[in-house]
Amino acid sequence: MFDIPLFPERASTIAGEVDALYFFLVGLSGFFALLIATLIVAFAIRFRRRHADEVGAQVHGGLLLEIGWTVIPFIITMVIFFWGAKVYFAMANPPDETLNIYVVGKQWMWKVQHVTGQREINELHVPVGRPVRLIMTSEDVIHDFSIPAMRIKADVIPGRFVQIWFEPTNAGTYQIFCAEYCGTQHSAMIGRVSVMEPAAYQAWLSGGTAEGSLASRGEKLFADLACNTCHRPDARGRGPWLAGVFGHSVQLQDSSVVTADENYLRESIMQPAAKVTAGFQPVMPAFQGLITEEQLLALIEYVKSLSPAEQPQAQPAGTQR
Amino acid sequence: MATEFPAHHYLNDGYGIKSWLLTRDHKRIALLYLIAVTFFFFVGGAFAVLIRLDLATPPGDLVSDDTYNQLFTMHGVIMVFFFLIPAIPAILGNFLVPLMIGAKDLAFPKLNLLSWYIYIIGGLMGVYVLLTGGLDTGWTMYAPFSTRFSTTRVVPAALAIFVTGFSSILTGLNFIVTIHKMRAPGMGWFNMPLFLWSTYATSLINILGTPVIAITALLVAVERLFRFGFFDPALGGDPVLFQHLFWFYSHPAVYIMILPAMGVISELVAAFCRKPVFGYSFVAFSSLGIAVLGFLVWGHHMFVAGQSVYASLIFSMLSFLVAIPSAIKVFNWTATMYKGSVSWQTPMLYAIGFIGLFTIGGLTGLFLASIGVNVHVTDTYFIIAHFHYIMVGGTIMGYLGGLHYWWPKISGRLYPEGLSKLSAAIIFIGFNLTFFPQFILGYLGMPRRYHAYPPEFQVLNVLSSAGASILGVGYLLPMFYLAWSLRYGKPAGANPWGASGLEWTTTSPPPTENFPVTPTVTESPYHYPSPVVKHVA
Amino acid sequence: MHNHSTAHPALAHHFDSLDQQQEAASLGMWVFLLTEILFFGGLFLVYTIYRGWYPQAFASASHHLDIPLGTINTAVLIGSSLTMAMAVHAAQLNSRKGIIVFIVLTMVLGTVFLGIKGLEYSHKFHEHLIPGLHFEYAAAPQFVRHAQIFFSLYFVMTGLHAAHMIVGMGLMTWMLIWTARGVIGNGYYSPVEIVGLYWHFVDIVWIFLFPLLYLIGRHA
Amino acid sequence: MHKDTDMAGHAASSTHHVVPLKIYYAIFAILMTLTGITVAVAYVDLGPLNSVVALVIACVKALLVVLFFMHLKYSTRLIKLTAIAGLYWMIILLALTLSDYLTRGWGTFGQQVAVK
Repeated sequence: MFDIPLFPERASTIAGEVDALYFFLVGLSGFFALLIATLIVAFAIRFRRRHADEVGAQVHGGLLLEIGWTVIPFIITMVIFFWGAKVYFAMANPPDETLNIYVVGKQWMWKVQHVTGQREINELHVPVGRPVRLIMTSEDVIHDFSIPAMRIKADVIPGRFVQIWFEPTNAGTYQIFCAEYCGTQHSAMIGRVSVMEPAAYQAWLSGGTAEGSLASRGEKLFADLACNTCHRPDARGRGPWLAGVFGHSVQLQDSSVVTADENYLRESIMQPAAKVTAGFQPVMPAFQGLITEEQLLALIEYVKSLSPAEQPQAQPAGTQR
Repeated sequence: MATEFPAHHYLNDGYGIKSWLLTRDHKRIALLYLIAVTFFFFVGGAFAVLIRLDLATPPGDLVSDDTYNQLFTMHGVIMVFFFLIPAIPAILGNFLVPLMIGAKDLAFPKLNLLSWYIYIIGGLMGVYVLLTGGLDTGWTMYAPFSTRFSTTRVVPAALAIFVTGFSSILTGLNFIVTIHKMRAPGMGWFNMPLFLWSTYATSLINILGTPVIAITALLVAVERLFRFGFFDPALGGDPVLFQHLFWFYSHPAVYIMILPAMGVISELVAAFCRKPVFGYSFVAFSSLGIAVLGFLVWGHHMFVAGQSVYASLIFSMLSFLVAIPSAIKVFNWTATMYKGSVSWQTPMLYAIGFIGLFTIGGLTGLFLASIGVNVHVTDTYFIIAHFHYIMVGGTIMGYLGGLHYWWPKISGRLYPEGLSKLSAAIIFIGFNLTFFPQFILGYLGMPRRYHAYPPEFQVLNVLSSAGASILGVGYLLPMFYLAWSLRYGKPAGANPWGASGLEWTTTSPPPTENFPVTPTVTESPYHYPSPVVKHVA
Repeated sequence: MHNHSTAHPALAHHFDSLDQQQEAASLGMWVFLLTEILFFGGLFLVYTIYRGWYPQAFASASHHLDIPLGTINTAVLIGSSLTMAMAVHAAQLNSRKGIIVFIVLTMVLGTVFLGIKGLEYSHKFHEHLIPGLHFEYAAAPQFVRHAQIFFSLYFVMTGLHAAHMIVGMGLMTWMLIWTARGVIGNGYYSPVEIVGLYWHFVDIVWIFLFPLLYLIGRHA
Repeated sequence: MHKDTDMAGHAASSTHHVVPLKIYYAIFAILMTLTGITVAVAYVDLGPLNSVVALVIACVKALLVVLFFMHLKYSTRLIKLTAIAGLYWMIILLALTLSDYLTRGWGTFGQQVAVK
């Protein structure tokens, strides 16, 4: 009964940095709150009114004091700002090598899609000690993927990808919450992260899936949807060949340049007319509403898997052709 | 010795229902607001009690999840739009602005009455929403949930917000023009009571921010009704744009709620220490500073919302700047108490409570302005605790303190001192018990707007629920004893507190024209001993 | 100009002088226009964001608006601003006849504007350009989605603008009655002046709406 | 019977200034000319400058209406300040929102993928 948690578990590399700033702020707040409380209580007692006609000293102010309590708070707040910005910088910047996992939120569940093909619902398995990058979107309303033990959180927005990353430090299971109100069963949109030792994680991975990797599913879809009639390596393609596109810059019709990240690929599939590659006509149909978010993920993962040197071939485990 | 009740005053200047519903007297309109706002306060409060009762157990056994969602939504909508925003400006502001500047009325009395009717129409639309299916979008009404997915009465609710907005715009407009154009001879800007500075700053926010929420609510209604694309990604819109528009108003709206309370506290501290407010001009300009800076910080509500990281940094830094004028106020109030003649009468207890609770609310704001910590605590109970420390610990303490302080002026009678002290103490204890545990819950990660929660959070939630029931009792008491005092309270006399300020120079209750002759001001508003009638008791 | 000791019939009880009353009214209207700037400001913000996101769709959709009609309407509305200014001028000179003539002229021009606007709306209806309702965009099907955002903005912006004009014309009717009854005149004309301020503001909104909605990418 | 420290004084009060009709006619003529120019210029390809020119012309027109038709030129400092405040807050709304939209494409800090 008296096992009341007062402080959250700490399970990621960033958690310690967030907590350090938090403790600093708690100390600072405690100091100023006590200072003010002590002063007002002390003044209220020391200078209490002793007879009905008494008046206070007719003091109007003091410039030095005013400057003091303007400048000192300014300095303190700027210190907190830079500290907070530094922590945020680390939070927003994933390392170069990450384990990428896709997350799709929908009313009211979290669908997790691993690149290796495993799918989970309201569960997320990750290994200890490896930075994990979650690439997330929503099928309907705004959700928010929050893991308090990792001190990370991000709104999951329909129509685009957002990403967060964390590096788990301790094996164990931790709560996932939906932190942005999303309708009737908002509070039921919860799940668990299972952080596993690397060996256990490998074992879990090899539990495998019959469907093959995400990229291989994407490759099949690429053919089923007849994408490959236009997006082909030879010169007869009416669309650009996609190998090596991901992560590089693309020149558009209006001669502006964009970087082909996940959001660009999403837009180019869902609403191809929005950003047309230079030298091509806006002839591709919009797939908005025609494919699911999960099919979209498969297609994107397939495009990402196409490396420039090679012929079309799904990357990690292209088993089904 | 016995104080006589004046023979003619605004309350007995006509008795019929028409003399109230068609009145143009700012004091009567203030009372009309008092009745309507009190009604909504208790409706919103009843929802709060139900929310806390439901949260006493982890699965939320009292109501269903849909009902729960409607409860917190209607609690938010009613408390924000129908209680906190109008409370101090429309009741105390309406009553006091002309009295404090020595005018006969506001610049536009008919417009003032119109504001009240608009408020009532908006309120009736809110009641209509309540009775015909409710609203479950949260008071924030985020798209695309509100514009497509919710099955509740979003359109009438959005229109209710649209309509009610014009009430606060017109009230703000009235105050601005009145303060500029209607001051008594000798009443320069720096002879004005600080309550007027904060009312002026509040009015600025009202007229500059409210139109943006009005147009946003309208766009939500249009998108939902006609499938016009503005915010829904399925139509090519950006839901984050809704949040920008929403918070452009709704962050400054926090200052609409707290600034008037700060003005009240300045008056209370001066009156109950019988001392000029320390650093008058700093306190005055900090109100304007908050109003202006308050418009530059809305993005701190959106650090995890998909906003660009660079914008987040800008908003984070600007947010810290708002802390400074708030700190200036707190330090100056504290300094005012030094060498004062500190009375422990009820309004001063509220003022002391305000300073303490607002300090905590303000300091926890630093946690939220700091992006690194904000990411972890945003959308959790930490936020709930923080803004209730500002809204309830700040605004409601200020409102009740002001209501007690000016009650003798409004009603002409004294309220029972012992009972009022007791209720102030109950409110202070109940408040802290309700909301302090929520800071801990928030850092633990408990998300807001959760109908069911993991069992390990139960103890803290039960504490909070227990506090809420104490708080509820604390709020009911004043309603009864203030009503009781209307008939049985001792006549107050013109200046029961021995306070300075023009409003204490006229009778209690004041005559319809406020002052028999237009006063001429020669001194600062906080000149002690009060040049006017001494304390008689 | 005014004799303070004999109260002007239009002087309200809570003001000390007619000057004070007229200044308060004028400031009140300017403060209200401040509100209006931010009201339309929200719409201009939405416009800015989506035009930045979908420049080609906006240019394409803008081609479906009728420049001759838009230009005529701009001229009509500027003309009505002129007549409104002249109505205020007449009021300043205490010419009741002038007030009535110029306000009626302003209302006629306002009606012409709304008539043309209605004509344009009906064209859009027949061309299936109402978003959310049988929207068809065969000319450039790749822009069908984002052109709807343009037309959503077009209808809301011009619709709210038209609503403001209708309110303004209602106020002008009131001014006509007050002038005919003799409330306005004898040095009291601030109601006409503030209605004028409102009308000019509505004109300014259109001055921005016209190029932003009608004149995008016309050279292409 | 009132004091207003932030007013220039009653002499400049808008309620007393009568603008000669000639000025109104001149402003009307300029506004019509500018309307013509803005339409004509829309058909000339100026690249990204088309929008800029259209907006500059619109701003000039609005300024003329405000200064002369709305008598701002002859109004008190307080009213001028009111008009400027509207502009200022509108700029805040646009600029801070655009600070998000214009930098979203930059990705996270230093995350920009190497070009080419």
